[in-house]
Formats: sequence, structure tokens, C-alpha cells
Amino acid sequence: MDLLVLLIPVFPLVAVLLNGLLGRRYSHDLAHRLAWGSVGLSFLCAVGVFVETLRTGVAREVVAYRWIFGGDLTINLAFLVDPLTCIMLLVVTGVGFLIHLYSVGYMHGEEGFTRFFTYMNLFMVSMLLLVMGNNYLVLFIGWEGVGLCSYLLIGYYYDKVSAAKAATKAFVVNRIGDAGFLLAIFLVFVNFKTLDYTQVFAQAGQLSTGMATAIALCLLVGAVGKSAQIPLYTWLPDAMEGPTPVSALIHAATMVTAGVYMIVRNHVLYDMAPVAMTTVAWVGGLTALFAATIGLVQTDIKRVLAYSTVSQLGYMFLACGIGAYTAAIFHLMTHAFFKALLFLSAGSVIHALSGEQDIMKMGGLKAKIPWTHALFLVGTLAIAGIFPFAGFWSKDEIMAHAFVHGQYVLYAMAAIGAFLTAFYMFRLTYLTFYGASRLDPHTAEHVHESPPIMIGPLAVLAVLSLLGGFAGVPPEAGWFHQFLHAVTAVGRGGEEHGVGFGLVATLMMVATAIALLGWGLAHYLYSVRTEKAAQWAARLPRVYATLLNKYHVDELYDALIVEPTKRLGLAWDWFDRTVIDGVVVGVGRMTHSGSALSTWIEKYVVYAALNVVGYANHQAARSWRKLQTGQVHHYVAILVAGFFILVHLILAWWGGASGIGIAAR
Amino acid sequence: MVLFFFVYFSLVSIVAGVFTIAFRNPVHCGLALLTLLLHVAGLFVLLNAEFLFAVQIIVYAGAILVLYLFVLMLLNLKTEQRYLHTRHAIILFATAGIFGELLLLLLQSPFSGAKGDAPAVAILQDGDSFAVGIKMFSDYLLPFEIVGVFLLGAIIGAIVLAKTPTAVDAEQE
Amino acid sequence: MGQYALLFILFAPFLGAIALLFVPNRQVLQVRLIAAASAGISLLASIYLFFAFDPVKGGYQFIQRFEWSKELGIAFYLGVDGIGTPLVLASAILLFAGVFVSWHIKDRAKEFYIFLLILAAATIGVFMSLDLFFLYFFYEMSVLPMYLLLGMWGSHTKGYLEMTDAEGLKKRDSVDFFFNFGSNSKEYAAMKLTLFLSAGAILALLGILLIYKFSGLHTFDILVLREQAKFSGNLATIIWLLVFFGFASIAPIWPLHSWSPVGHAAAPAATSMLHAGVLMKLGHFSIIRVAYEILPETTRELMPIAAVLCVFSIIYGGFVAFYAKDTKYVIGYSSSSHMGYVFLGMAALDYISLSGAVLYMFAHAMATGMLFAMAGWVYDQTHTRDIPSLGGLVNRMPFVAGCFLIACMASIGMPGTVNFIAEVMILVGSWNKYPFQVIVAVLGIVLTLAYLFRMMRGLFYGSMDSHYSHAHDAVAMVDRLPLLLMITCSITFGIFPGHFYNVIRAGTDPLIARITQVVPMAAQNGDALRVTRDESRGQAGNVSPVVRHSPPVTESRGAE
Amino acid sequence: MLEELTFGFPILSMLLFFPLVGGLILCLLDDDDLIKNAALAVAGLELVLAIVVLLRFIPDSAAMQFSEQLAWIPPLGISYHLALDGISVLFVGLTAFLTVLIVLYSWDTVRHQSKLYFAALLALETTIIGVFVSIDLILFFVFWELMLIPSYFLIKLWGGGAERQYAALKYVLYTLLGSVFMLVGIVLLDLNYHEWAVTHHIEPSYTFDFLQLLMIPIPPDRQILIFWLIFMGLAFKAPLFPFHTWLPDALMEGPIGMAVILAGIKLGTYGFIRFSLPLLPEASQDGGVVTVMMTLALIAIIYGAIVALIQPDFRRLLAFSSISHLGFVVVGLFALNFQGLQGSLLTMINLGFSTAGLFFLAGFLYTRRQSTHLSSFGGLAKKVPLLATFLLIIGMASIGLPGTNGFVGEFLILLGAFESYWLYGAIAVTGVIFGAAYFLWYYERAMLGPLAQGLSHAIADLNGRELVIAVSLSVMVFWIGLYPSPFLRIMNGSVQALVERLDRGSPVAGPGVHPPVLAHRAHQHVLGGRAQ
Amino acid sequence: MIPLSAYVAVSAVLFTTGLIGVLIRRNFIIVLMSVEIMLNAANINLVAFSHYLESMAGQIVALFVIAIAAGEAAVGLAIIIVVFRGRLSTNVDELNLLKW
Repeated sequence: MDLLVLLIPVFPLVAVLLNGLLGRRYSHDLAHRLAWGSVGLSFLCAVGVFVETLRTGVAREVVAYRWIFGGDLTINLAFLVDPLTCIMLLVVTGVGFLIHLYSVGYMHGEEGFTRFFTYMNLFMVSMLLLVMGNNYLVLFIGWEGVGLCSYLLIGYYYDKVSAAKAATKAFVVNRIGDAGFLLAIFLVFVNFKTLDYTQVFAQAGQLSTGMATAIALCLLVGAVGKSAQIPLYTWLPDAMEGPTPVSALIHAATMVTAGVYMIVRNHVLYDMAPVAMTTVAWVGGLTALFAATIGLVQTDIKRVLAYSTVSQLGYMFLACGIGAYTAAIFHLMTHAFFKALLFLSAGSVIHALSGEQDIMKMGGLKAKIPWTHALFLVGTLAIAGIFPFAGFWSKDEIMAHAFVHGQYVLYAMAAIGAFLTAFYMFRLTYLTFYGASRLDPHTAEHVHESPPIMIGPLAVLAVLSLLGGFAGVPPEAGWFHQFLHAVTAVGRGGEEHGVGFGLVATLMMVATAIALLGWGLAHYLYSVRTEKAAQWAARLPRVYATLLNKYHVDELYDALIVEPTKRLGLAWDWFDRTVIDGVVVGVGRMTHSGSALSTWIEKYVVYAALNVVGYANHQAARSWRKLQTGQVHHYVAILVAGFFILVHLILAWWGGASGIGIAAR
Repeated sequence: MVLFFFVYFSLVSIVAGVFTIAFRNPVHCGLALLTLLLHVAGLFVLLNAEFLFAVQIIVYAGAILVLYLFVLMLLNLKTEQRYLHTRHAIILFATAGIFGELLLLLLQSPFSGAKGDAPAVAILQDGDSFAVGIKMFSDYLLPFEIVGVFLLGAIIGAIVLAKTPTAVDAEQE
Repeated sequence: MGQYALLFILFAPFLGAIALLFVPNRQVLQVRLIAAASAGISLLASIYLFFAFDPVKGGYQFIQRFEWSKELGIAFYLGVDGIGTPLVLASAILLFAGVFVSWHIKDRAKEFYIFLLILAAATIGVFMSLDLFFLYFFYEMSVLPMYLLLGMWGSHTKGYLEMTDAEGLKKRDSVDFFFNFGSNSKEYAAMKLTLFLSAGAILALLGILLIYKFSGLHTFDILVLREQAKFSGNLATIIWLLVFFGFASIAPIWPLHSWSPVGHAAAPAATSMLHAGVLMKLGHFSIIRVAYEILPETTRELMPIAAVLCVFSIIYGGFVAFYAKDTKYVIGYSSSSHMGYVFLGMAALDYISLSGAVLYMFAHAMATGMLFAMAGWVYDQTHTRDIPSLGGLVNRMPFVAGCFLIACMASIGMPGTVNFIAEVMILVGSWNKYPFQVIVAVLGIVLTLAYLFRMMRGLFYGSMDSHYSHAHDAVAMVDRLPLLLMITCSITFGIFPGHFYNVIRAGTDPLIARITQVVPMAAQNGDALRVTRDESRGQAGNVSPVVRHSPPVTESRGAE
Repeated sequence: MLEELTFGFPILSMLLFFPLVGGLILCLLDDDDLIKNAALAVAGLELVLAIVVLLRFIPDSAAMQFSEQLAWIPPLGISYHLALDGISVLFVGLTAFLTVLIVLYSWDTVRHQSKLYFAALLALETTIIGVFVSIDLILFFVFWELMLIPSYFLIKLWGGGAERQYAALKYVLYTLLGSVFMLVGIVLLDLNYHEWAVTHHIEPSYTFDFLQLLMIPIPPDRQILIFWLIFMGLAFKAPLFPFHTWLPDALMEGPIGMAVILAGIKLGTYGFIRFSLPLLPEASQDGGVVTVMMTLALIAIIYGAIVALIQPDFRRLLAFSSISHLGFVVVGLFALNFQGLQGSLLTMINLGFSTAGLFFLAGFLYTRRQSTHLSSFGGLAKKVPLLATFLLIIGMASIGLPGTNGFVGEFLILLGAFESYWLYGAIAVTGVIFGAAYFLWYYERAMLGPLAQGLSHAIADLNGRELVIAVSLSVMVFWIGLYPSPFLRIMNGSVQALVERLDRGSPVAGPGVHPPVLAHRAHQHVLGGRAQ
Repeated sequence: MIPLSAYVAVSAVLFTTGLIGVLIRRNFIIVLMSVEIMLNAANINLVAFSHYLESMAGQIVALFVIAIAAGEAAVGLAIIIVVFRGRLSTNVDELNLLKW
């Protein structure tokens, strides 16, 4: 069992190493087999682990090795397997496996095929570390690792400027969240002197509410970054620059849900911090609504899906924020299924259209690519929350919880969001598959259905989208809830809302009605009265433009953060060159001036003083030298005179009284 | 007796000195100088300095003066026409005056002092030469050697100076 | 044999000079060889002296005494202590190096060597005189050859300090003339040097005579004066000031320094080496010998004067060196700046700092000797000392450039050279008393690096004028020998300063103990200091005799 | 306080002087190829020696190991005292490792006077190793200063920039200015010992021996003075924030090899952890000191990162990133707790692989384009995929991606800082964001996007030698990132001792305090056997 | 007994005579001779003091004086010869190069 746990991330890791180091040496076929094969093996292991967990119902920790240690800090590279992890493992490896398979077809013939699979497998490794880690730091490895893979895969078409920019943006924005996450980790360590979940949660009760709030909010910053919530959501739509399987796997099914996973994992701390909970709920609710509005008018097929992803993630946050952790995970799972399905289908569309992504240039594809159409429709129905598709069950549960908890405003936001979701998803469907073809003729000739290797996984996902919701049936008491109960109940004292069936049924009705309303509106605008949409848009040009430009948030961030930072950089660079370096140069100059001054003094004071003396001497000598007659006699005469004087001096000096008796002394 | 000799030697010395500077013919001057030297030697005898007496005669009268005379002969100098300039008279008197004063000073002095370790009795016992020799080669060895070197230097110097310039030297300069 | 070492050291150059008189001017090689031989004997003897000096015994050793004039109390009295020994060694090394540096002098080589030998011998004489009279005698004697060496073999300094313009000399009546008065000629330099030093010497002489007169001891014997002479009050102050400023003018202390850079610049290389290397140390040495030994209390009171002036020396000299355009001016001012360190070390009156000062004298002798030797080489090759017009010579003369670098490093006190040790000792010793000066000194090091590197860059790097393409490196062994000798000394003693230090401490300890009246800490516990030093020397493995007057090699063998 | 272990064989002396001797021998050779091979052989053997030392090092021990001591200048208490402990031993290995790589890098990039170049490089290696193995403060200072000479010439003679003369002189002057103040500080330590020795009648009364200086009390106010004096030397060399302007110049103008050394081997901060902290515990914990240091470090982190953000030249960017990283190191140091110190130490080692590695890669770029300026790049990933990949790997290490070495160090630093001063830690965390921003933005503009104009001609990807460099760096990056245990074990003992020292403070002065036993306590530990 | 002052007087007179000779004569050789007179005067003094003070020092110095006189004569005369060779004169007035 322990071995099985360890093997889960090891398989993709081996594939990464083989493909990464030797990938150039062997054929693409071997490369992709290695890639999906390893993920498949991981999936099998995950299933094994899941079954074991299901059987024993015991969480277990597996330590790989001691990683960072010293002093009172010991961090192991260790894994925790509990029901939450199992769910995540299954979703990640399962969906991942399908997407890998799909990619074989989708990426066929692309430059850097091996590279793609290397990155994908690396992503799998990271994601598995993320969900399996038994402490915050292993989680963080995965957390940053998936960020890196996201960066690499968004930038897969690196020679496209937009892709390169999107990649950088994704990484940097994620980093902002990561910084928050790091702070949370530090706070946890400072308070608990350990980073292991089990120990932290066991001691959580000693924590003050303030500290719990601080930790929870810091964690939230991380989650917001990773899961693309307000205000850090902007990177996700841009991330659509990556290949479509990437969008499906990373930016829809798995990575972006890491924030949700993390919050649920830390629900013990959140439960202690009502303020943080409220914040989470509101962030989720706002995001759900906000992203949905933007999704209304987007024309890029993947962008619509991206905003819908942001919106759906908002639902999950909302669920977390009101304490419906199981519902959040449930929605996470179903969302993984149908969003992967939607993305992959969209990929199939794009594949069919040789890269065209603008829905305004599609239309009427139903006939040409029927399989894709059918699968896409399943996805749409699921996300719109139409009974009995998966999305219905999970979304409904969230909304029900909001209602039951008395969060009527949130409920209203969720409901409006659901309406909008249904609307824009069907808008997408209609624009893509129905109506008249708006394809440009050249593309139209080449439209073809995708190969089975792509359709196969789609079919599996479609089935899951259809049936996946039944794991949570009946609401609040389904198998899914019971399985997760071991995790979500920790620290909550078994407090559960007893919700009457009547209320649940009513809410279900309402939800379905809302979804159908959205569908209906979409049908009216894009199928029945196609010209109406443009008229409506023209009637509210500013609203339309604002929505189309995503509320100008990107520009706002640019103007408020990016540009000022660059300016600051330029200013500081100037400061560095002129002021700081200027001080240095100034010291040099001062030395130089000091030297000049000293030399001036040397010349005009020291030397000059001496020279003046010398010159005076010289001039005096000019007159006195007349004394030098050259006649020896004169010299002797002077000598004699001098001698005379000297003798008198000596006599005076030694005291005349004692006479000349020098020898006597 | 001693007094007589002293007076004799003194007077002759002084007169010879005056003649030395007074004669016009340099050779005469030389001869006067010779007289002076000999009489000074006599004074030395009076002072119990026999060794010095001998040296005075041999070195001064014998060697140095002969050197002078040789040079005089060699150069064949003419008699000076006029040697006493008027303005020199001032010098003469000034000098005489100065020394007159010095003489007075000297004569006023008591010349008293501690006696040395060489009283006349002791010198006379072994003779002056003996005493000089002992002193010279004990306490004054170093100055003696220096004087020796000095003399050597002087001789070499004289030779170098008086040497007739050769062709090689000229070339070097 | 061993005890006559001083006589060998002192008279070998003198005799060499005399011997040279008898060598025809044409036989240049013979002239050189004789000069080299006499310098070599002197060097060997001084090396012997250095290693045979017994630091444990301390005091004055190798004493030679000849009465000269009993009446006047003058004796030819030689002896060295721990302070004189290193300086004698330095003089001998520089003399030997100087002979080789001047190997290529063509103009009246014989006379040049004669004067050089006399100069060095006189300098050495000062370092070993224990009689004030002979100290002064040799001191004056060292000045005279300087005059001739400068006046005859010197070179004109073409206004590199921007001191003069050629026309200025002609304008006799203008004010400019005051500032340019003869200052670009070697005669000017020679005359200035001689006058300055003589003036200083007269002051010192006056001081010495006052000591002689008022000690009432009727002797010039320093050792006797030290033990018995007592001076106090104004008299002591006056004597001290006379002695200090008299000797400090050769040291030279700011503002009495102006003769020195000019003199350096005008002098031929070997002369500059001796001049900067040892002649200037006569000042410090004589101050230590006369003022410290005879007037300890006054020294204690008045030495702060030096501590004040040394700041100016260091900074001012450094600044002017930074600005000067003439290689030798740069080195000259750097010397005058570095002498400030010696004064600082002396002024602090501390065991370590005074030892540091003495060591620094030796270290500076090596470093500056190297610098001047190489500046001279460059000048010989290019006939200019103008830094801006030079450049790129490294390709022509890599060896010289390399040595120059080492010399610069030594000069700034790069660890590994003896200068570093000396500097550290000065800093260690002076901090308690003069922290401000220490900081200034430390900044002076940086300044030194700046102007030396500036000069090195100006000379050896950058683009070379095609004019100098004929310049060639020091290839011959005779040309390399002096540089290698000095480098070896600098580095060897930098890495193994043990014996050196012991020797110096043997000289400085008693001095400082007398002056400060504080016995070294270790000496309080019996003779601990001595013992420790002995042990440590054993550890360091330096050769040093335990018994006097026997060859060191046997000693160390015996000790083991 | 610290136990000393000897090795029975002067391996440190050998380690110390082997490159120098090798360099000198190199000077005797003439053939260019022979010189290169010989240089590589010397550097390689040195690395082997260093590895032997690392393998023989007893981990989890605070002892000073491989101790060698010889009296050098006994009266001044200066000795030739070498030893390694957990703090310094890794640096020795790092230096030897980087030197090998530099030799490899210089193989065909140094075209003129290669003999002197390699000799200078090896001499530089000796001096750097000397800095790390010296336990005597003066000996340390000796090597510290001697380092300037080869550095100066490496920058001056083999630098690529037009202003290399200026840069070389600036570097030397700057460093010298700082180190003379440090010398004064060292001297004050010695004088303090002297005073104490005099009052306690200890002989010899002077010492510069680190281990002995540790044993005596230093009054706190004097500690602060000494701290700032030593700070000058270390800060200028490191360089810390306001003293850094020589660094961009030296890195821009100097040769890549020198840049690798300057950026990769963190002598300045090593000085703090080796000498300042243990010798001056009270000063290091003084509120003012910590505040100033932390402030400077935080400014450095953010300032360096933001200035790096807009640099169009890769080397200048790296210079500022280096300043930023040093800020992290200092934050860790002055967190003064176990994690902070451990993290700083590890980060110093890490920078030897990551920042130095980036300089190698900058060098590869320079070889190809004769510039590291953005204007010569754009879309290069297409042309040189391997180079781009390694640039990304090592860049990720530099920005501290988990799984790479950078993360472990940075995490520990931040954790330590947060534990001690949460606000400082929190501010430092923002550096993580900027780090990613400046590197990735540059990477995006240089490597990604469409191929820039003028790049259409063939540009060779990494050749064998370059690949060896890049791969060996990457291996170290991942090794430390994923399995840092051997490194942590090596340093933990000494870091623990340091923390204890900081907690305890310097010995208390008082009448009852007996002088500690100054006798040299060295235990023989048998060659080949590990006495546990 | 002849008093010391008598010798001193004699020597003083002789010295003055020699000095006057040096000052007034133009012939170089005679100037030299006058110097000899002065030396002799000094010698008389030396020996006289030596005698009266009972010390040998005076005599010794007198001996040295004689030696020096010999040297002086030799060198001086050699110079005269050299000069005469060039100028055919021994007149001191003509040898006036020693002025400014």
C-alpha cells in the first residue's frame, strides 16, 4: 500500500525524465506511449489506493524521505492518503489520463511533441504532489510546480508573442498568490512548530481567532491566485494561449481547483475564522457572477470556457465560504468532468477548423462534426445544470447550502450566475454548431471529424458528465458525502444541517427553471431571432464594450501596478546610476579636488615660501657678492678680523676672569 | 746664559722673519726664512725639546726650505718691483694693532693650569726623543697614522699636480 | 670575527670608494665590480649582523669603541640595538641594489659610485653610532654626496608637478618668478636639499651641543647621557624641539617636506632609492636615538606634536601624489605620506606601535626602493617621467611591470608583504591613543592604492606611443637582481617576520618602558616576556643564537 | 568552546596551495593546449581534494575539523591556523567546483594570454579558499586582500567591456576601502583580547585566533563599534545595498569567469556568519544593528529586484538580482535563529550554483552574440533550445522554485526571518514575486516570441563543454532542491553551535571568571576512520 | 728662568710678521713662506706650553704641524708650478678667479 502510494507520482516522474532527457533519441510514438502509459499506471495505483482507503477508511501517511530539517524544523517529503486525497487523485489521474490520450491525437505532428508530453507529465507529478502531500511544504512544491508547468505549457507556442506574454503573466500573478501562501506557511510554523497537516489540525484548537483569521486569509491569497478568483483571475483567460488539452487539464480540470482543494484541506482553520469564511464566500460569489457577465459577450470559444471556469470556481469558493466543503469538492469533481469535456470538444472543433477559435466565424458545424457536437452538447447541459447531468447535482447543492445557511444575497448571486452560465453556454453552442455557416471558405473545405483517439476520451468524459452527479445523490447523504465525511467533519463537532426534502426539491426546481430560462433566452437570441443579439448589444454599447473588454481590468492592472513598477524600476535605476554611483564618483572627485588643492598649496604656499626666501637671498647675494674680490689677501684680512672677533667672543663666553686656561678645565 | 740665548734666538728669529717678508728677491727671502727656522730650532732646545730641534733642522731647514729654493731656482723669478702698496700699510697697522691687543691679553693671562704628566725631570731622564716616542706611539697613534696618510696624500697630490700633462690625459678631458 | 661586523659594514663601502679612486675611469666594468663587491661585503656582513643579533639579550650589541678625543669626550663608538639593526640591513640592501640599478650609468661612473658608496656608508654610520658627535658627523656626511649626486647625475624635472613653466624663469621681475624660482633644475633640487638638510642639521647640532653643555657630563656618549643626563623645564623643551625639528626635517615631516619630492625627482634612480629608502629614516632614527633615549619625559610630553603633524603628512602627501604627473613625484610624495605612518607609530609611544614604526621603516625602504628602481628603469628607457605621455609599456617590459605591481602592493601594505605587518602593528599600537589618526591612516592606504594604481595604469597600460617602441625590459640578470632582491626581502619578511619582530622588540621595549614608565605586562611576572619570546621564536623555527658570538647555524643545531 | 579535530595530514594546506603551485607551474608551460589541459587538471584535482574533504567531514558536528596550526608571528598572536567547520566546508567545495567550470568555460573564450589568465584564475582560487579555511583573523584578512590582485587583473585584462579599467579600479578601491576599516575592527578585537589578557596575566597577550577570541568577553558598546567597522569591509565586498555600485560595473565589464566568482561566492556574507555573529553576539542582537541590517537588506531585496526588472542587459540584471539575493541572505543572517542562519548559509551555496550558473549562461549568450543586451536577442529559444532550457532551469532555481535549491534556502531564510521579526519576513516575501517578474520578463523577451531580426543566421546550440557546465550545475540545483539532506547535515552542527553562542552571548566579564584554558586542544581523528 | 709669556710674546710677534707677509706680499712663494713663519710661531707656542705645563701633547702636535707644513709646502709648490706653467707668473693678484 505504501509502495502503491509512492508509485503514483513516480510513474509520471520517470516518464518526465525519460522523455525530457532522451526524448529526442526515440520516436514520438514511444514518447506518447510512455506519457499516457505512466499516467495510466498512476491512475491504476490511485484506484488501488482508493479502494484500500474505501475499505479501511483510515487515513495514512507515507514518508518518502527527510527533506528539510535542522533545529526544531523537520519537513518530510511525505504523503497523506485520506478520502479527500483519494477523490483528488482519481480526478487528477483519471481526467489526466484521458486528456493525455486525447492529446496524442490533438498534438499529432506538432513541433515539440515530446516536449509537450514531458511538460504534461511534469504537471502530473506536481499536481500529484500537491494533492498528496502531508504537509504544507510538499503541497507548496506541487503548488509552484503546477504553476511552472502552467507557465511552460501556456508558453508552449513560445514564438507567439501573446503566448509568451500570457505565460509570464500567469506565472507572475500566481507568484503573488504564492507569496501569500508562503506567509500562511510561516504563520503556521510559527504557531505550531510543524507543518504536518495532522499535527497542525490536531493543535488548531489552541489558536486564537485572530491568528486563525490571519492564516486563513493568507491561504486565501494563495488560493485566489491559483484558482483565478477576483482579483487575481486575469491570468486564466490569457492562459488559453496554450494548446487546448492544456486548457482542459490545467486550466479547467485540475490545477485551478487546487485553491479549492487547499481551502477544503484547511477547513479546520477556516472554521475557526468566520471573517475569513465570509471573505471566501464573497470572493467566490462575486467571481462567479463577475466572470459570468464577461463570458456573455466573448467571441473566442476558449475564452468563453475560460470565463466559465472562473465562474464555476467561484461557485466552489462560495461553497467553501459557507462551509459546504463536500459540495465544493463535489462540484470540483463534476466540473472536472464536464469542463474537461467542454474544452476537449472545443479543441476538437478547433482541430477541425485548423485552428480557428472565433465563434463568429463558425456556425452550422453540427452536420460536419456530429460526434463533437453531441459531446459538446452534453458538456453544455452539464454545466448549465440541466437535470440529471452532473452539474445539476453539484451546483444545486451549493446553491441549496447558500440558501439554507441564510446567505440569500449569495444565493441570489449564484442563481443569477447560473442563469448567465446557461445563457452563455448555449449561446456558445448555438453560435458554434447551429445556424448558418460563417466559416471562411478555405477553412470550410478542410473541416473534418477528429480521430477516435480524441473522440474516445471525450466519450468517457461525457459519460462521466452525465453520471458523475449521481455519486452525490441524494444530496447531503450520497455516497460521496459519506466518503468525504471523515475529512470534512474534522473539528466541526458533527454539526450538519438537516435539510428537509421539500426544501431541497423546491430549490432543485428553481435551479432547473433558472437554467432553462437561460437556455431559452439563448435559443431566442441566437437561434430564433439572430439579429436581436446585435440590436441588444447596440442598444447598450457601453455595457457591451465594457463586458467585451473584460471591464478593462487588465488595463487597470497595467496602469496601476505594472507600469508604475516599471517606472519605479527606471527611476531607481537612474537613482542608482546618478545618486549612489554619484556619491562614489563624488568621493573620487573630492579626492581629486583635494589633490588639486593640496598641490596648489604645495606650489603657492610651501614652495613659494621657500622660493621667496631663496629669491631674497639671491638678490641680497647679488649686492653682497661684490665683497668677493677674488684677492686672497682680502679674504685673509677678513679672516683675521673674524678671528679677532671670535677670540673675544670666546673669552667672553668662557668668562674672562678664568683667563685662557682652557686646558685647566 | 739661558737668558742670553733666549734673547739671541728670539731677536734673530724676529729679524729674520721681518726680512723674510721684506726682501724683494725671493731667494733672499728664502735665506732669511732659513735663518728664522734655525733660530726657532734653537728656542726649542731652550725648551728641552731636543727631538723637535732635530726635526726642525732636518725637516724644515733641510727638506722644506730646500724645496722652496729649488722651486725658486726652477721658476727663476724676478725680483719684485714694488711690493708695498699704500693701502697695504693700513693692513699692516691694523694687523699690528690687533696683535698688539692680543699680545696684551696673552701677557695678562696667568697661564696657570694643572701640570701634565711630563715634568722636565722626567723628560730629561730618558731624553726628549724617548718621551715623544712613547707618547706618539701610544696615545697619539691614530693621529700619527692619519698624519702619515695625509703626508702620503700630499705627496701623491703634489706629484699628480706637477706632472706634465700627457697626450692620454688630454684626450680624456 | 663576528663582533667586528659593524666595522665591515661601515668600512667596506668607504674602502670601496677609496679603491675606486685608483681605478681608471675607462675601466667601467672594474669600477662596477669593485662597487658591487664592497656593497656585497657590506650586505653579507649586515645579514650576518641581523641574524646574529641576539634579541633575548637585547641592548646594544657588537659594540666597537675607540677613543677619539678624551678631552672632549668623543669616542668612535659603534653599536647596534634592535632599532639600528634592521635599518643597517635596509641600507645595505639598498646600497647593493643601488649599485646594480646604476649599472648602466655611463657618465663618470667611477665618481658616481664613489659618492654612492660614501652616501650609503655615512647613512650606515648614523645607524650604528652610539656617540652623538659621530652620529652628527655621519649625518652631515650623508648630505654632501647627495648634493653632488643630484647636481651631477640628476635630471631636470620638467614641471611635472605643474610647478613651473619654462618661460617663468626668464621673467625675473614678475611675481611668477617667486613660484618658479629655479624649481625645475636639478641644481635647484640639489641646493634645496642640501640647504634644508643642513639647516635641519644645524638645529639638531645646536640641540646636541646643548645636551653636551648642560648635561655636565662632558661626553657625547649616548649611553652615558641616557643613564646620567637629566634635563628639565624649558631647557629640556628647547633641546627636544631643536632635536626633533632638526631631525624631522630629513624625515621629513609636514611641512618641512618640500625638499624631498624635488630631490627624489631630480636624483638618479639609485640615489632616490637610498634617499627615500634610508636617508629619510635618518630623521626618525636620530629622533629615537637622541630624543627618546636622552629626553624620555619630554618625549612623552611633546610627542603629540608628531601625532598632529603626521595627519597632514599622510593626507597631504597622498593628495599631492594623486595629482602629480611625474612618476618620481608620485613616489616621492607617497614616501613623504608614508613617513607619516612612521611618525604615528612613534608618537603613540606604545610597544607595538613603535616596533611597527621601525618595521615600517624597513618595509618602506624595500617598497620605495623598488618603485624608484623601476621608475628609473622606465625613465632610462623612455627618457620621460611624464605619466600622461606614457602608457602601454607592459608589452615592452612585462617583468618590470610585474615587479612594479608587487612594489605597489607592498607600498599599500598588501598582506604578505612586510609592509602589512608593519601597518597592522602601527594600527594596533596607536588605536588606544590616537584613534582618529588611525582612521586617517587607514584612509591613506586607500588613497595610496588610488594613486599608485593610477600611476601603474598610466605607465604600463593603455595605448603606447610608438615613440617608446624601442624600450626594452629588464632582461639581464644584473638588471633583475636588485628588483628580485628587494621583492624577496619584502615578501620573506612579510611571511616570516618572527625574528625581525623579536629584534625590533629588543630595541623598542626598553625605550618605551623608559618613556612611559610602564613595564611591559609580561615583565611584571618576572622575566616572562623574554621567556615567551624565546619560546615563540623556537616555535617559529627562526635561527637565532642562544650564545653570543658563535655562528648561528651551529646554534640552531645545538638548540635542537 | 569549539572542539578542534586534526586530520593527521595537512590536507587543508594542500587544498590551499595546490592551485597556486599549479598556477605557477602553468607559467612555465608554453603550448596553449597544454596550458588549458594543465589548468583543467589542476582545477580538477583540486575539486577531487575538496570532495575528499567533504567526504571526510564529520557532519552534524560543531567541531573545527582538519585543523592545522603553526605559529606565524607569535608575538602578535598571528598564526597560520586553518580549519573547517560546517559553515565553511561547503564553500571550499563550491569554489573548487566553480573553478573547474570556469576553466571549462574559458577553454575557447579566452583567446589572448591564456597562460596568465589561467594562472590568475588558479591564484584567485587559492586566495578564495584561503578566506574560507582561515581561522586566524589576520590570515583571513591576508587572503581577503590578496584576492584583489588576481581579481583586478582578471577584470582589467580579460574583461569584455570598454570600461573595464574603470571597473577594475573601482572594484579594488571599493573593496580596499571597506577592508581597511575591517582591519581596524580586527585590530580592535585583538586589543580587547590584549586588555583582558593583561588583566588576567595571560601569555601571549595578543591573539588573532578566532577560537581564542571567542573565549573572552567584549563589552557590548565596543562590540557595536567593532561590528560596524567589520561591517564596512563585509558590506563593501558582499555588496550590501548602498555599497553595491561596483558590482554592476565589475560584472558588466569583467570576464564571465570573474563574474561567476564575484556573484557565486559570497565572501561578504560569509564573513558575517563566520566572524561577526559569533564574535560579536551582543552587537549582532542589538536592536539598532538588527534594524539597520534588516532595513538595508529589505531595501536591497526590493530595490535590487525592481531595478533588475527594467534592465535591458542580462548581466546588469543579474548584478541587481545578485544584490537582491544578498538581501535575502542578510535577512536570514540577522533573523539570528536556526532557520535563518541555516537558510542563509544554504542560500550562499545555492547562489554559487544559480546566480553563477546564470552568469555562465550569460556567457554562453555572450559568446554567441558578443553581447548580453536585449537588443541582440529575441526568440532565441528556437535557435538554441538547450541553452534556453538550461537558462530556464537555472533561472527557476534563482527565483526559488520549489524542487530547486533556491527554494530550500529562501524558504528557510524567510521562515527564520518570519519567526524572529514577522514584519521583515513579510516584506521580504514580496521579493519572491519580483524575482519571478524580472527573470521571466527578461526570459520572455530574450528567448520567447518570434525570432528577432538579425538572428536569421545559424547560431550554434550548446557545445559539449558548455553542456557539461550546464548539466553539472543543473544536477546540483536539483540535488540540493530535492535532497538537501547531506548539505544540511554538514552545516547543522555548526549552525546549532552558532545559535547557542548567540543565545548565550559573549563570555561574561567578572572577577570570578577564570581564564579559559587556552591550550590547543586538538584531537587526532584517524585518517580514514570516522570517529563518531 | 724665562717666563712663559716671553715665549708667547716672541711667537706672537713672529705670527704677526707672518700674517703681514701673507697680507702684503704678492709673490705666491713668499706668501707660502709667510705661512711657514706663522706655523713656526705656533710651534714655539706649542712647545713652550708643553714645557711649562709639563705635558707632551704640545710637542707631539708641533711635530704634526711640521709634518703638515711639509705637506703644505709640497702641495703648495706643486700648485705654484702648475699655475706658473699656465700663466708665467706667481703673482697672487692675477689669480683672482675666486670671485663672484
